[in-house]
Amino acid sequence: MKIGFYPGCSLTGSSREYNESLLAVAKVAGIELCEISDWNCCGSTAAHNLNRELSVSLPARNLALAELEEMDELVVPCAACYNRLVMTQHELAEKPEIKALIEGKLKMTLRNDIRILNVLQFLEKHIVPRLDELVKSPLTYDVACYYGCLLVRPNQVMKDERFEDPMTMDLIMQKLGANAIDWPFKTECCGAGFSVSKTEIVGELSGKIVRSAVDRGAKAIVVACPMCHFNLDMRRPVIESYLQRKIDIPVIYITQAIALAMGLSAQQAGTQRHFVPVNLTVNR
Amino acid sequence: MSKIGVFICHCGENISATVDVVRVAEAAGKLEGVEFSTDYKYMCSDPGQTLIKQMIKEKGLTGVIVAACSPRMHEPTFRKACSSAGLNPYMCEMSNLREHCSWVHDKSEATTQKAIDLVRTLVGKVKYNKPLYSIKVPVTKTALVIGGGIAGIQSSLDIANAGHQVVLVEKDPSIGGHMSQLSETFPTLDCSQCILTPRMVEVAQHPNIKLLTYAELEKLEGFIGNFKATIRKKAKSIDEDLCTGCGTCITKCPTKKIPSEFNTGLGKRTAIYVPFPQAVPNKPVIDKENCLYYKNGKCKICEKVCPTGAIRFDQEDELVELEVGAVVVATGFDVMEPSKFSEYGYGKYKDVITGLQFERLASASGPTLGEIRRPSDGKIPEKIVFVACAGSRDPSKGKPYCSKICCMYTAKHAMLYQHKVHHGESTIFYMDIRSAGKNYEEFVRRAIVEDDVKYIRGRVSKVYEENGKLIVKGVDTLLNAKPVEIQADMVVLATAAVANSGAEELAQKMHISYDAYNFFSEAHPKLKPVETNTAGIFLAGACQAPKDIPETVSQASGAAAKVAILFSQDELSREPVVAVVNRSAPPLYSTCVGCFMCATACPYQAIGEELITNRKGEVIKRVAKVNPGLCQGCGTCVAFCRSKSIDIDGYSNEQMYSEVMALLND
Amino acid sequence: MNEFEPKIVAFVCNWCTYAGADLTGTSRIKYAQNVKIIRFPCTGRIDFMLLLKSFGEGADGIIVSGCHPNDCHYTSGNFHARRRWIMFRGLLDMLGIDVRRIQYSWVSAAEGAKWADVVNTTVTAIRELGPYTDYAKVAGYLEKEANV
Amino acid sequence: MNKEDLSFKVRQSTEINVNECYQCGKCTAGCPVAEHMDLRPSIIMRMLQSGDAVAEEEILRSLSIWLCVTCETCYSRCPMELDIPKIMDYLRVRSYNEGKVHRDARDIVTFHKSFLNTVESNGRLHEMGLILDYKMHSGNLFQDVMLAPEMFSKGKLSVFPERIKDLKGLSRLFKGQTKNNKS
Ligand SMILES: Cc1cc2nc3c(=O)[nH]c(=O)nc-3n(C[C@H](O)[C@H](O)[C@H](O)COP(=O)(O)OP(=O)(O)OC[C@H]3O[C@@H](n4cnc5c(N)ncnc54)[C@H](O)[C@@H]3O)c2cc1C
Ligand SMILES: Cc1cc2nc3c(=O)[nH]c(=O)nc-3n(C[C@H](O)[C@H](O)[C@H](O)COP(=O)(O)OP(=O)(O)OC[C@H]3O[C@@H](n4cnc5c(N)ncnc54)[C@H](O)[C@@H]3O)c2cc1C
Ligand code: SF4
Ligand code: SF4
Ligand code: SF4
Ligand code: SF4
Ligand code: SF4
Ligand code: SF4
Ligand code: SF4
Ligand code: SF4
Repeated sequence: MKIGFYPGCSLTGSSREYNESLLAVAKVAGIELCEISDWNCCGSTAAHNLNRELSVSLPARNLALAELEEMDELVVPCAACYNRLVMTQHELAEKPEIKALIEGKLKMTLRNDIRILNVLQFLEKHIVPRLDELVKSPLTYDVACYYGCLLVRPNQVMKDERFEDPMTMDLIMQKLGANAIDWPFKTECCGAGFSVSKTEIVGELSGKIVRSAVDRGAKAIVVACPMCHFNLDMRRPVIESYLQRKIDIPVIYITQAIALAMGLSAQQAGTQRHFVPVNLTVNR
Repeated sequence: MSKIGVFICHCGENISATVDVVRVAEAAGKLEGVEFSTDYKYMCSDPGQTLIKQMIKEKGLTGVIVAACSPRMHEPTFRKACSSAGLNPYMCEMSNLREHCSWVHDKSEATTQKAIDLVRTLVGKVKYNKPLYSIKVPVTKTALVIGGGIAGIQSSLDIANAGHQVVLVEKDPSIGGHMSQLSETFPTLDCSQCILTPRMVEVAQHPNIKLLTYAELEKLEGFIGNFKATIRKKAKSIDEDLCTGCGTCITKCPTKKIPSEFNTGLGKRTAIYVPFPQAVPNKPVIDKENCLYYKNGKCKICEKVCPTGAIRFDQEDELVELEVGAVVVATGFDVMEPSKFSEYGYGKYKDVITGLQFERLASASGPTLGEIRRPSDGKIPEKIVFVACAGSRDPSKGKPYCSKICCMYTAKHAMLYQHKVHHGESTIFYMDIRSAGKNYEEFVRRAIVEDDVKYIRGRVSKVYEENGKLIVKGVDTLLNAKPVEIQADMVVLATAAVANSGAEELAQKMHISYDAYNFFSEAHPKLKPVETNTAGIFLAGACQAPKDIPETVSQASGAAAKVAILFSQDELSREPVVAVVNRSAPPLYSTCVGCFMCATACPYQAIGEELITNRKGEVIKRVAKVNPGLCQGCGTCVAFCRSKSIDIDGYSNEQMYSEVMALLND
Repeated sequence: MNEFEPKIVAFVCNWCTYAGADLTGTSRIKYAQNVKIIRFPCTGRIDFMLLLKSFGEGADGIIVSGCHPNDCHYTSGNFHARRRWIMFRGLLDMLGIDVRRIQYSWVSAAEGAKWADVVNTTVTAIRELGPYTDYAKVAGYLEKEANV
Repeated sequence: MNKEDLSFKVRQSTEINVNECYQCGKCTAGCPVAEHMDLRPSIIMRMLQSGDAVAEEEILRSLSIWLCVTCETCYSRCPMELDIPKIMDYLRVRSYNEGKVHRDARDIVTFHKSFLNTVESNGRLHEMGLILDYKMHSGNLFQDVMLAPEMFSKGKLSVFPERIKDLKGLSRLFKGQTKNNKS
């Protein structure tokens, strides 16, 4: 099976292991993810903060390229890119005049009908139904599933009934054998794009999240977004200085968790790339 | 040749500000068949009506058109005026220049032209109006009251005390409604049960009231004065005549863990049960869904222990047919299930409860015997947060309207809590305090000033649990929108008051209208607040809109008064808008070909057959015949008849064709 | 140049749409002047020959509006009206009348704003369709029908 | 309504009618950065409603509009479904284009600009390039000194940018866009 794939910039750099683990999982499941050739950056927060047109035109180019390659499903693992692409699709559908303008600049036309899947939607559709056969070494620890903002919001667009208390990741983790704890910070914001420019805010927001997970006994935090990972993992020193306490809970991508449960090595899952060491042999 | 008088009303300035009434009157005067036309400031006023009467006499008018407001407003007024001047009232009609013209258009030539068109159109019709004579129908002097909350109780007692028969139908095993669940009631803080129970008993003992509990309306047919209601009496599985209400069965029933509806899930009940100790009637019913015997054929303990042998496992639902002359609908309301507001954590955290649940906690007869104890561990909460407008005034996930009662009951809850837990702290997050009733504002002020209830203006964004506390994240919009975080032991949501889940279906059974939120619609928001659009069906209480007890009771008495007025007559006169099958001289007798298409279309089974015989008594023709007592004048039969043999008075083919022609040919 | 002002007749029932249109008035919601209401007891009373007659007499468009399904004051009149509407469409086709010239809708007594909407969208739609000019055909059909 | 009002412009550009806000404050109550804001979301809504020119200027010069992380919490919970982040986007673009960016927000803007710079020249984000560009423009030379080497050693940072092939096509998107305004 072939499915379109938009990795986004982070997955080629700071969240390389997300990419690696996703591809590894897909491979085991016999799914080929075809990268859009010559894709570009979606513009992220920078574009929609400073320039409305770029915030639509940059993602639109990728959608147009994907259409050229006749993809009808497109997996976008980065939650921020996913949000930008979906909002762009929404905007293009609602505003024909903007669509025309951008098509002109791109010198490409858009059908605007690609089904965009975030990582959870992709897993639910293509991997979860086969987990029973694919899981080889079930996980045995308590985890806190952290969704962040952009996987579930705005609910006006995402239409998830449980947007305040989403369960998709929790259910997947349970299928992997782990115990997903109930905690109230699943969708609180980690500080997102302020990682570099307002690091102290990230320390505070991410700190509260990490603290709640640890205090409720989680042995790992599971994420599905490079930005969340960056803030919860690499920003651990800022977090610790905000909390005034040392915290060594590792942060893993859901795809890494699946890879590990499928029996792939830590190397294949890419956990050696984390700042906070991933040492998950601890049993419940 | 008709001599029609046309009277154009200014309605103060309501019409004349946008429509050039003088020109309309002029144009009307030139129409064929119009004898006289004029304009006047207030047609419905005394001088206005006198003018009409005078002209009828002076000019010998054969028809009258009042071009003014909606006929739904004043048609009866003007028909009466005509009648008193000796003109058949059905020769008078109204053209709607206000609601359908001046109020919906700006002042312009086109608006005046439309007014002229509307008048001309009606002249086209009235030319063909015929004198009609109202139909007399007898009145069955028994009222059906549906719903046994305080509204239904009050209406039943008032009607019964006026000397008429009442059948009160309640779907639950006991009457009492929500009021029986309340602790103490604002604004006086008197005990709800104490004031309600005597009335419940009075209902049970009143010689004019027949009480059917555990029963629901199945079907309603007929019309004002002459309804036929079918009631389904659900099987209670006991013989009510034998049962003494001793309660032995209840104490012995082994199925004891069913969440009690009366206690809003905070207490438990058995499978054979009375909902609460003061229930009326105080005789149990078996809940078939939970009873072991109905579920798997084993148990029958109740049957064994019953001293009177009253248990009847084989009892079946029973359908009862009733003839009634009027219906009072008093089916009340419900509170919104707040689980879709997942940010408030209802359903996830045991100590996040609804206002109705709080009533049970505060009630002396409740699961905690009136001590405020939180559901999770039975501890007395030291800090309670109340969230007002939970689901109300929220178009996105809840209801856009204000539920009206919650500001008051939330103030009451906080007050009751402060009275019971002196060192406790109560905080209310609110948007506005709506306390516009007699002594209501004073009540709220007392909560704030004397009982130190803390009011914070702002909504709550999220409630979550941490270390056994409920963290409430709110905001104080009066302090520069400062975020406020409170660690509470219990959170009470003032959930929206909503229509009953079965309201829509019930309305459809009775053919009364309901609004976008499934509350039943009154006939006029100000002047007919207890009537529905269906004659003979009245509304009382919270089934019409959220309301508190004083308002409910006033409306219930109002509805009862309307019923009593109706029952003060032995006969009603009905609008003579009924269908007739034409008759002509022999040998044709009628153009009707006896196909009975009309009869299949008639929703009231009003069309039967008539056999036309010759002198020898031989049947020579079979034609349709309308029973004017049953015909409601919908006219469906007319549209169905291919041979144009059936027609309807007041909206005849001749009238309607002429009306359309007049509209389109200026 | 004068814009084409269509003549539109609205056949409405007394209980729902007529009252709904009253509410539009009480709520002071503005709409186009082109539509004129004729009051019927029920949409079930509306004889489709009368609609044809309206076209024959020069109407450019028609609105038929009554209670929502299940809310009919007379139990089922509107249901009959809907059933006949299906047959009527065939007849319109035969006579070459664009079905878009008849707007069929439900407006309850509580839907004042909806009535204004129905009027305005119909006026716009009929304006786009232009004047109806083929009266002769309809008139001919009606005459034949009357002679049967 | 005055066509000069900021709220009118907001309505034109975002189709949001700020008069729908009834000041319940639920947006502020849930906003993760409200504590740090000089003007909290519901206050911004109120100021827009006021049509007061001084208040409008204050909004465009506020730190808040830059602190908003577009987490959409407010929008998801607003009873009136008011899309505040969309309004924030509009206000930021205005503030930026008019050179009214709050001084404590300059780092944020510099970061965004550096971001778009590397995207313009490579088509993709080059994180190393971004950090270097940002350091140069923000003057925060020592920030994150500790992070880069470790990222590098974990294979998370590449020295050379990945470039897309059709940079020319991409440059059409950037043409005439006001990314480089002074702040
Ligand atoms: C938490 C809370 C606190 C309150 N506190 C106060 C207060 O302190 N003071 C005050 O004045 N008001 C108070 N109220 C408001 C008060 O409860 C209502 O005004 C009152 O109950 C309305 O009475 P009702 O008879 O119209 O409706 P209900 O009390 O709802 O009674 C309706 C009855 O009809 C029955 N029924 C429903 N459908 C059918 C059917 N299809 N067939 C047959 N029967 C049917 C129901 O079983 C019920 O018995 C409070 C309300 C709430 C929610
Ligand atoms: C500015 C204003 C605007 C309003 N707008 C609205 C609105 O838009 N919608 C709405 O629903 N309501 C409105 N109201 C409220 C409405 O006016 C009242 O609800 C209504 O008038 C009350 O009617 P009533 O018959 O009880 O009292 P009143 O209208 O006061 O009538 C009492 C009558 O009794 C007579 N009377 C008094 N004492 C004696 C006596 N001793 N002997 C004999 N006769 C006596 C008086 O002369 C008077 O004619 C408004 C009120 C005000 C003040
Ligand atoms: S008759 Fe109707 S329109 Fe005329 S004054 Fe009275 S209320 Fe107004
Ligand atoms: S034991 Fe028999 S008599 Fe007593 S309450 Fe039960 S059914 Fe009635
Ligand atoms: S038969 Fe049913 S109601 Fe009777 S005692 Fe057993 S469980 Fe209870
Ligand atoms: S009565 Fe008060 S609490 Fe209830 S909806 Fe209205 S304003 Fe809100
Ligand atoms: S009245 Fe008309 S429809 Fe009815 S039976 Fe006679 S011909 Fe048929
Ligand atoms: S008008 Fe005709 S269809 Fe309607 S109730 Fe009367 S007889 Fe029946
Ligand atoms: S939540 Fe919505 S309505 Fe409430 S203050 Fe914020 S923007 Fe206004
Ligand atoms: S989108 Fe912005 S304003 Fe809204 S809650 Fe998030 S940070 Fe606050």
